[in-house]
Amino acid sequence: MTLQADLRVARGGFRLGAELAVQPGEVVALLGPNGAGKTTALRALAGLLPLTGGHIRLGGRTWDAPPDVLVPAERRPIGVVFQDYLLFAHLSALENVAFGLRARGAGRATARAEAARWLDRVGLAAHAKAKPRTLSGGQAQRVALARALATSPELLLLDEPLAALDAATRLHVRAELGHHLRDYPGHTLLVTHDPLDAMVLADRLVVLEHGEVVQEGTPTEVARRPRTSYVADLVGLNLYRGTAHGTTVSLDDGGTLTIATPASGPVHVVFPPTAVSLHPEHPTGSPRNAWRVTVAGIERHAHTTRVRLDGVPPVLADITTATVADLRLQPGDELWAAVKATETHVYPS
Amino acid sequence: MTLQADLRVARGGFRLGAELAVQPGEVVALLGPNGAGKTTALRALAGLLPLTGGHIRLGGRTWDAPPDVLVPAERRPIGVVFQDYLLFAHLSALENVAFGLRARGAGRATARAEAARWLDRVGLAAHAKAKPRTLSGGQAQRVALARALATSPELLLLDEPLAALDAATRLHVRAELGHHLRDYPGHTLLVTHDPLDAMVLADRLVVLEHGEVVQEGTPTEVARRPRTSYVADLVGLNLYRGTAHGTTVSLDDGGTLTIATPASGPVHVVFPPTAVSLHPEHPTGSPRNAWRVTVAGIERHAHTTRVRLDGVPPVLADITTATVADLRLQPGDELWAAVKATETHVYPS
Amino acid sequence: GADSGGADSGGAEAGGAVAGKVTVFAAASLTETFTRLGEDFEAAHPGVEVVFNFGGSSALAQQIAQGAPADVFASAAPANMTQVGDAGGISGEAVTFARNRLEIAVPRGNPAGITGLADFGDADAKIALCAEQVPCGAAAKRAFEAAGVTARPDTLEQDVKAVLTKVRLGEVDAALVYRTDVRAAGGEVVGIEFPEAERTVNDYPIAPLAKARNAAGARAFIDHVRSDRGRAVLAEAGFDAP
Amino acid sequence: MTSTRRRARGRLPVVLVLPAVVGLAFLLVPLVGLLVRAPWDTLPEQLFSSSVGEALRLSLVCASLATVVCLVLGVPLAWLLARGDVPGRGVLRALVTVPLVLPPVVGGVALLFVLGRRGLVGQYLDAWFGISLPFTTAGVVLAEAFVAMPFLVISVEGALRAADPRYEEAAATLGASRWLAFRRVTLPSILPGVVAGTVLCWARALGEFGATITFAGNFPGETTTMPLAVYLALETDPDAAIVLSVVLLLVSVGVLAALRDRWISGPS
Amino acid sequence: MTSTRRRARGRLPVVLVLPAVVGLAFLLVPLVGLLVRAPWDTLPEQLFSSSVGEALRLSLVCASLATVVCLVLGVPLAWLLARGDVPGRGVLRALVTVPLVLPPVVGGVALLFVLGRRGLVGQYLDAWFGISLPFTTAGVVLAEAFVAMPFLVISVEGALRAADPRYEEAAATLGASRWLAFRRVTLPSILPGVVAGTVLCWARALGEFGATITFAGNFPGETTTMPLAVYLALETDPDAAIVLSVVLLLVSVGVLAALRDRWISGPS
Ligand SMILES: Nc1ncnc2c1ncn2[C@@H]1O[C@H](COP(=O)(O)OP(=O)(O)OP(=O)(O)O)[C@@H](O)[C@H]1O
Ligand SMILES: Nc1ncnc2c1ncn2[C@@H]1O[C@H](COP(=O)(O)OP(=O)(O)OP(=O)(O)O)[C@@H](O)[C@H]1O
Ligand SMILES: [Mg+2]
Ligand SMILES: [Mg+2]
Repeated sequence: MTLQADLRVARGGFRLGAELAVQPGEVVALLGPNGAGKTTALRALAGLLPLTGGHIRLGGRTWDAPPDVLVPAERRPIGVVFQDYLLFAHLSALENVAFGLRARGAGRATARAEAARWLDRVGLAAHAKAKPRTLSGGQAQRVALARALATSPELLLLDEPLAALDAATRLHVRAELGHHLRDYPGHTLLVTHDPLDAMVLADRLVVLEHGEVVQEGTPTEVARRPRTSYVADLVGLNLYRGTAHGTTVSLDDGGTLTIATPASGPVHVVFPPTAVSLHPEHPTGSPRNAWRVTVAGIERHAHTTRVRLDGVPPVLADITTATVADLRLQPGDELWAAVKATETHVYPS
Repeated sequence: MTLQADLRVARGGFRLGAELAVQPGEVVALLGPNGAGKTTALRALAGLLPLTGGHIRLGGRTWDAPPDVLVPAERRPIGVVFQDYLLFAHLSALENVAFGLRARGAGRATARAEAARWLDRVGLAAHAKAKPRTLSGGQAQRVALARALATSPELLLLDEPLAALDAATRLHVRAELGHHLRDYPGHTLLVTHDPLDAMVLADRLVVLEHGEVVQEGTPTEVARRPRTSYVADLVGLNLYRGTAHGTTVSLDDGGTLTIATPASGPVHVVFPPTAVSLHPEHPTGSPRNAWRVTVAGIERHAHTTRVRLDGVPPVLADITTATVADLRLQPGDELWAAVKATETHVYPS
Repeated sequence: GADSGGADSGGAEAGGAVAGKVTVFAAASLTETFTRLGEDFEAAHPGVEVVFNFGGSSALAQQIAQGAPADVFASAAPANMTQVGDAGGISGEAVTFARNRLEIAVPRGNPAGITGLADFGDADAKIALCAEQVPCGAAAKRAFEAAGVTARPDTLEQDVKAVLTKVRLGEVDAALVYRTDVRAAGGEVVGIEFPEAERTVNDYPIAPLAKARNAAGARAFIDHVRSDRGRAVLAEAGFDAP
Repeated sequence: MTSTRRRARGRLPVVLVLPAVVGLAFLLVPLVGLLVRAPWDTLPEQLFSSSVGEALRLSLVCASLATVVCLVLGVPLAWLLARGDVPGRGVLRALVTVPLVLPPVVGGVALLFVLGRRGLVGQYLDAWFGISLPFTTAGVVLAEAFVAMPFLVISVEGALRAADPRYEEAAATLGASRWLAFRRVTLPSILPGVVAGTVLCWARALGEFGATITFAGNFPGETTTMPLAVYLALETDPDAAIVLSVVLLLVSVGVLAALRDRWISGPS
Repeated sequence: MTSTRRRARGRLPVVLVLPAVVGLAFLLVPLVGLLVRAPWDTLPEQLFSSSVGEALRLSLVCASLATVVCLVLGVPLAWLLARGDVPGRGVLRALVTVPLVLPPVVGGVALLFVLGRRGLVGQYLDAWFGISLPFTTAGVVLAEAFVAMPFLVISVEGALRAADPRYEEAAATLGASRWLAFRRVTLPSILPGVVAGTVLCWARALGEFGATITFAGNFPGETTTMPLAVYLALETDPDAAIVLSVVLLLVSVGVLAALRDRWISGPS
């Protein structure tokens, strides 16, 4: 009972062409920049957008295979959380959640009781009678989540289910969702922008860019070996593509890096921002890589500060707040960035 | 020209009562859990919801002071990004952005040129002619952002402006927004759930819970001295409230902690999850605090793993992936948690 | 019971066979008179119910052609009766039971000082006439031809009541309407007789219908209309005897 | 909660208020004219005459039944025109408006052609079931429904087109058939449009005259509705006709004012 | 793009399609009856007679002008009823439907009471400006507008109530006055409702008979519109009347089918 999908959709000027497979019980996160086609893929799986090519199969059943087969959305055992919720404005939160159960044949009382349980699980028992317009953004999304989960679908499609939640609720709902997804025997496809959500909740990541799959793998694999700058940004790594000759890599966009393990041919080089140290003068110690950079931006986080540096190559550095104070960092300052060769990670591209 | 607001609004069963002051050029982030009243406060400032008490003043002008004064929204020099965008469906992205300029009297050509510049800044020059329905969620939000910024308002109100953006775009738009906000002489109020957005963009944080301000201060202050568990969660700290007698604090919810600097009376104790070490047996070394805990949940992040632990008190621990493998951590495992007294931070509550 | 005479006893004779419901399709201009005659008829024939369907003569003719359940048709114009007759809709002959003639109608006070048909050629006066397609319009045309006047109407109404409304409200200075209409309008409209009215007489035919469910009742009602009592009621409303 | 001076959304713009007031005056001043000229002394007499009461009752009953018929047939029709993938929708949509353009008397004639005792369909109804619709109260309902239905269909179709179809999609992903989605999601969300259409439909049915008198005739107690009574009164006593119209007006305004506020405030 | 067998949203539900088809039949079969019974051989003769052409032209012109009047006055009125904080909205809303319920002939009388030569307002128009509306083409336009405006107002009001007012709020925060917000944000978003109302209004004006003949009279070339011509033809030659009706129908269906598709496909 694997979900096998070869999604080909043309939509205006945009073309999606992506193959996806989801095992029972598996949670696949679909990541990608805005406009990559994540929602489009999700709509095709939900049956809201007929494929123009390819197929969708779950186990022995074909859901979509142009030009012959098309199972309509209401006859696919799915649950969807939409990016903008789409709660029914005239129904209360409870009735929204009960809707799917009723539509699938549950009695009124059963459906309401089950819906109440679900609202409780997402922490909204107190708002059962509220109309969606009187709910705050985050409350609305939790109702949408409960509504999709309540019908125990075989394929769960989540379009950024946690985006509007506050930090505390997010932790809570993420844990709750993770809990449910672990126990859940069905297939889950989760669209998200938040690397944390993806890492925490998903067994496998599929990264989509411009309608195509650019990388796939377990969260650890993807985190360790990003293949595009989007993925590198996502997992918070510095990523470069270049050509290796022994321990020297000439980067495609200029600059060279020294690496620890010899390699040859086209490679990716990554290292975390924490591996970058900053110095007012050319550093003299162990780091094998040192180059001139200019401060482009400073972002203070709670416990560290991230500095964006222009140079050849450009780089992100995470340093302590104390260091920022020591160096009196200002945008425009000229500095030296240093990275130990042993901190770099290299893999063929 | 300070924005002085004493916001009192009754809305259904919900009551907002919050005082806010924003200096020119200052960016204040309004944080709070779902349903805390952030959007309500923002609507009152925008003039979309008349106050039932209190007042709103900007410089010498009174915008709202029941029962006498109420300046309507269209005559307040404001810019608003709504939580669900509210882009005009029949206008193209460019026309959406040009709308405010036209409404404030700019000529057609000027407005369009200026709007095109703004679209370009948010990276959507290529979608200028697209109708909102054909934009992806994140693209739509960027148009909304450009639309609000384009009129150079005196008071900028942002309701989760970055929530739907993907990681790379978010970085880009956040930096862009930060850049604009720094140069921007007006007053900015930013509603967000993302502590990072708040820390990076805001000069001051105001935390709202149940319609009331529970904490206020610079990001660093708030991050170091959270006053509620919501804020602690937000900044990723373990927070406890208790009563200190010398270096011992009896926690209100059970358990005791040993602290480094003697104190007395009601205090807050905080320490970061990275300060927590986990041990299969009672640790014997330096840590002054050690207690039995049970693994409640494990979240793998890119480079660390966060473990939720039940115990007296419950605690969050960030440990390396290697440690997880060493300890073969599973939910339900019993362990010892240890925290060095010197890692705790104590302040009066 | 106050009536006496041959016609009435003839009615009583037929009354023995009369029972049930008699459905009468009658021109709208007969509303008042026929309603009264119907009440009389019911009083004279206990157990009999007269049901009226008042409407435009042409609409009634259409309805009869489409199989409407009517026993009697009383038309305001011979043409509509002929239409029904040609389609085989009437049993026997239609008879004329009343006549009407045109009169000049002017608003109270006669603001334009209308005296005769000649004033209808005055371009300044507001004039309303019936359209030529309807009987009162055809009659008016005959009158003008006889008088040698070229009328300059401002409006050609679809029925005489519409003309009358405009006179009552003072929208027009003069119009040609039936005498019965002037009579019905009370003091709000003043009627002026004119010599050519002789040429404008319009016959009202009545006939029992071929598909009548109550043929005896139909006969009896027609007899009642043509009785002295019937004539008296019609005369009171301004109709001429045939 | 707030004093009337405090409006959340600025002053009403003159460019809108001026034509609105002119429009209102245009609609209402003629009624004022009617009220001024109506011979009020005859009102009580008219009002309590049994024939007027009968006509009024019949009018209200027939208009309401016709409205029910229109709702049952018209709302699905509107949905089909707005959402169904039927070929030639543009022409169908235009055809639906035809009974609007047809002079009502001709509409009545057309109904007679079809449903009359000798009509295309009516002859079989008569022969097989002994049902004859013209000149009965049912005929009145049919004639009114025929004339009034387009109003409902077009209003509801407009509302459906303005509604966001993604809510129906959301319902589909929850397992709702199109019928369920229509009933529980679409219909409630377009309720204001349906109410508007229903009001138009009912009002039009209540005022219907030409098709009714042609198709159903003018039999007191059976098919004589208020407009027909007004027509007859115009023949005999024009002042009475005005009083009757005023009665019809007052009743309909009363009914609409009472009902609409309940309908509208109820679900929203 | 996809073959017709592949529908994104399942089969059309019988519960909706069945009544929809019955409703369609109910509206269309009488027209078929008309077409079947129409004496087609006289059609060309009628069609090319100058008086018919004149009446048809006059009908189209007057109905279109009346629709413009209704749009200009009625859309703001609908907005006032839906959004303005005017007291007594419920009653106002019901009053606006009154011209619907009023038998058209009485409506014409009411107009005469007000705008006639001796009317409340008309006497001054006549005395001061020498303007006399009855018996003129302008009178036809007014009478049609009076009868047709409620259709527009009620449809548009329904659409306004269904529209999300938060978009107007968004416009306000961008500095748009209520008028600008109405014009540039609200109006485009309720366009389907406005189109529906316009169609109803135009069609009603085109078919208007009673108020027109009462207020404006019947003079060929000046006030004789098609419905008046049809009515008079019914008196002498019912067959000709049917042919005229069919002509009116075909023209209106043609105009509506052509226009609506353009209006609707344009902005959405
Ligand atoms: N109805 C439509 N017509 C034409 N193009 C569309 C339509 N809907 C989406 N698109 C285009 O398809 C592309 C993919 O959109 P999609 O909504 O799938 O992106 P996404 O990956 O979900 O982005 P986001 O993270 O911002 O939600 C975008 O470029 C968008 O402009
Ligand atoms: N129109 C309304 N009528 C009644 N209650 C409302 C209305 N709108 C919001 N509320 C209530 O007011 C409270 C505050 O809502 P608000 O939208 O201000 O929250 P928020 O802080 O913006 O939350 P979120 O982060 O989820 O957007 C909530 O409890 C909500 O249920
Ligand atoms: Mg998306
Ligand atoms: Mg909010």
